[in-house]
Amino acid sequence: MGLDHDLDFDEVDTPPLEVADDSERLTIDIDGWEGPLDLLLTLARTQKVDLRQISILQLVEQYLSFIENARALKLELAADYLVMAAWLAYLKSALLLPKDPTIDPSPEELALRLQLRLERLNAMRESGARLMARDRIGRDIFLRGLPEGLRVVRTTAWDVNYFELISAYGQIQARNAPVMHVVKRRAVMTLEEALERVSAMLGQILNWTQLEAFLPIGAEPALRRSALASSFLAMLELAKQGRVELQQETSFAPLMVKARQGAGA
Amino acid sequence: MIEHDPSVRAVEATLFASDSPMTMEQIRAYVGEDVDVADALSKLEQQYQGRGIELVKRGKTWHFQTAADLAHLLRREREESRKLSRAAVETLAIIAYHEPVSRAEIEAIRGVQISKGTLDVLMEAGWVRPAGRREVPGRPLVYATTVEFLTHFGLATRRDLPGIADLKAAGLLDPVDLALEGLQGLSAVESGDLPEGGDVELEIGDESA
Amino acid sequence: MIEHDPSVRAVEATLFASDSPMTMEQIRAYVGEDVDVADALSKLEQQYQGRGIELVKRGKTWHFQTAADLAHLLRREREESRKLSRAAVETLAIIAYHEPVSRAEIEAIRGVQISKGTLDVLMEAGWVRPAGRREVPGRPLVYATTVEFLTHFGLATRRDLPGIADLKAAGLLDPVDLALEGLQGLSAVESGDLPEGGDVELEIGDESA
Repeated sequence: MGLDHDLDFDEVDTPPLEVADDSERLTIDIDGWEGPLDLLLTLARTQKVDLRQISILQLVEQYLSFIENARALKLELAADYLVMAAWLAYLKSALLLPKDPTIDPSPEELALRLQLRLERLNAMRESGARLMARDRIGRDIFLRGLPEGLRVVRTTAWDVNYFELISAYGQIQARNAPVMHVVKRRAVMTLEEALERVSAMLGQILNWTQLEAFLPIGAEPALRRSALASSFLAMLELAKQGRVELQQETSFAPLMVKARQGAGA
Repeated sequence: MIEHDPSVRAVEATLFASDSPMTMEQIRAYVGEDVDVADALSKLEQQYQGRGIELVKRGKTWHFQTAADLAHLLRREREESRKLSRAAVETLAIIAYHEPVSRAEIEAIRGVQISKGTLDVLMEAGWVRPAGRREVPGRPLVYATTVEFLTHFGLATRRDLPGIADLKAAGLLDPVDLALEGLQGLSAVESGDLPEGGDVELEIGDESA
Repeated sequence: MIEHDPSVRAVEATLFASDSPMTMEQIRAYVGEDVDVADALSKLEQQYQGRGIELVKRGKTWHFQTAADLAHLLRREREESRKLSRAAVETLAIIAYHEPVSRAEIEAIRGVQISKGTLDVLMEAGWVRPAGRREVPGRPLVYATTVEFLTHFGLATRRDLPGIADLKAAGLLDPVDLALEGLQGLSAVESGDLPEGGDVELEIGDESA
């Protein structure tokens, strides 16, 4: 981490410090830096080319002395610079004091973190500069200014086969053919049919029998519904004629039918 | 690698990058006073002779352009297959069976109006052509099929088109919904129940008058 | 006058006429199947070596451009005056080298808030675009670079970013926490009691985002 404490400060030639040392000036421009990290990086770069070798302690002292100078000259120094200064002052004292294993995180780790951040910011700053220094299209390098352009002319191949052609004609003909409407017979059982059917069946039925037993077996639902209604009416008619007896225990209970003794036979 | 004349290179790059033809003065403003622009241009002109691009002088301005004999490369044709619309297929079929036939007649047979685009598509495809006018009031244009039409559908003559009786036998006179079912289930022919009356003749009136 | 190879001429004309870089397949679609495009391109590359214009391959696409050493002649003064601010350059670099990256992550690296204008300038230039959201609490928007960015800086892919491989190898593209863990993992055996999971962050500036 390069926390060597005895590097000679005076060897370090820093433009920012020159500004700071220039007591003739009434203001120190901290707007030249984009925040405390930027200032720290500038200070760090004056130490060594390789940020991995910088002395954090030395860096901290440079920052604090810079801020101290700047504060004396410019009272409204931005708050984040002062926050950083306070934090670095703490870091400095922690680094100088005998090691206390109970302090978590250790000052060494804090220092390492600061160093890592500076390395990362520096890497991006250098990458940005390298990016900008590239030969850029539209600035250094030019594409053809007046390209004729390439064109794709689309032609359509219509897709239709012989079968589609003649079947289309067939369908026109079919459309134009006169249409005969046939109304389909609905499956119904008329009252007359029901009367006939029920009368015929009554002879074989001696006990009370449910009305549904008189319906045709295996009929379609539509026919069955019609037969039920017709057969019911037929039963009522037969009851009126005195040929059958009807019985129902409650509403909607099965309707029971029985031939009247000696009536129809 | 050949060592190229710096003046020629400078003029070459300047003309290449410019978005409009340039006069010698305009070129000079870029390449500097100590370049002999006229000399560089004449060298360039020579160097590009016979290449895919050429240096061209028009009036007082210079520019690069694609060699004239390669212009055809810059226009690429791409054929796209597209399904002919139902209206177009029906219209084509009617023209084929009834030609020469007027637009009004086509509409009378189809039972619906046809849009202008439908006939245009068929003519663009090269299958249909205008075939004179009918000498009735209004002198409507009549349409007929072309040789390309016959070629496309593999027909020797229009007489090869199946007659109404053939269509009926093939189940092609089924009403549309049945025919569609038939295409799906291939059962239209067996299903029997075809409506009678396939022998109804088309009444084509002249409705254009 | 030299007789030029028709294949070379055709490829040359096509690339000159195109208003964007082309792949070999795209070129082939114009010049036809019977042209050996690869061979023509390598001949062209040779023929243009040292000229004011050069044939350049970037990734899979080819295009002509002015020679880099002529930049001083052609540089557009007006473009230069709209120089990017340092904040914008750094932000662009961070997005390019770390993408996709959120605003908070950019700010963590730079140690300051980025003003709204900075990202706007980069997006307006067409170099940066929003690239979805990160699925973490707050779902922050993340940013990435565009194809125009690569083109403008003459890069075929992001792998061509200057020094990106070295930065990656040195761990300089990893977040501080990750790098710290790595360093501690190496040295923990000797020093014994380094705290794990260093969640203490430097409070620098206002990282409210």
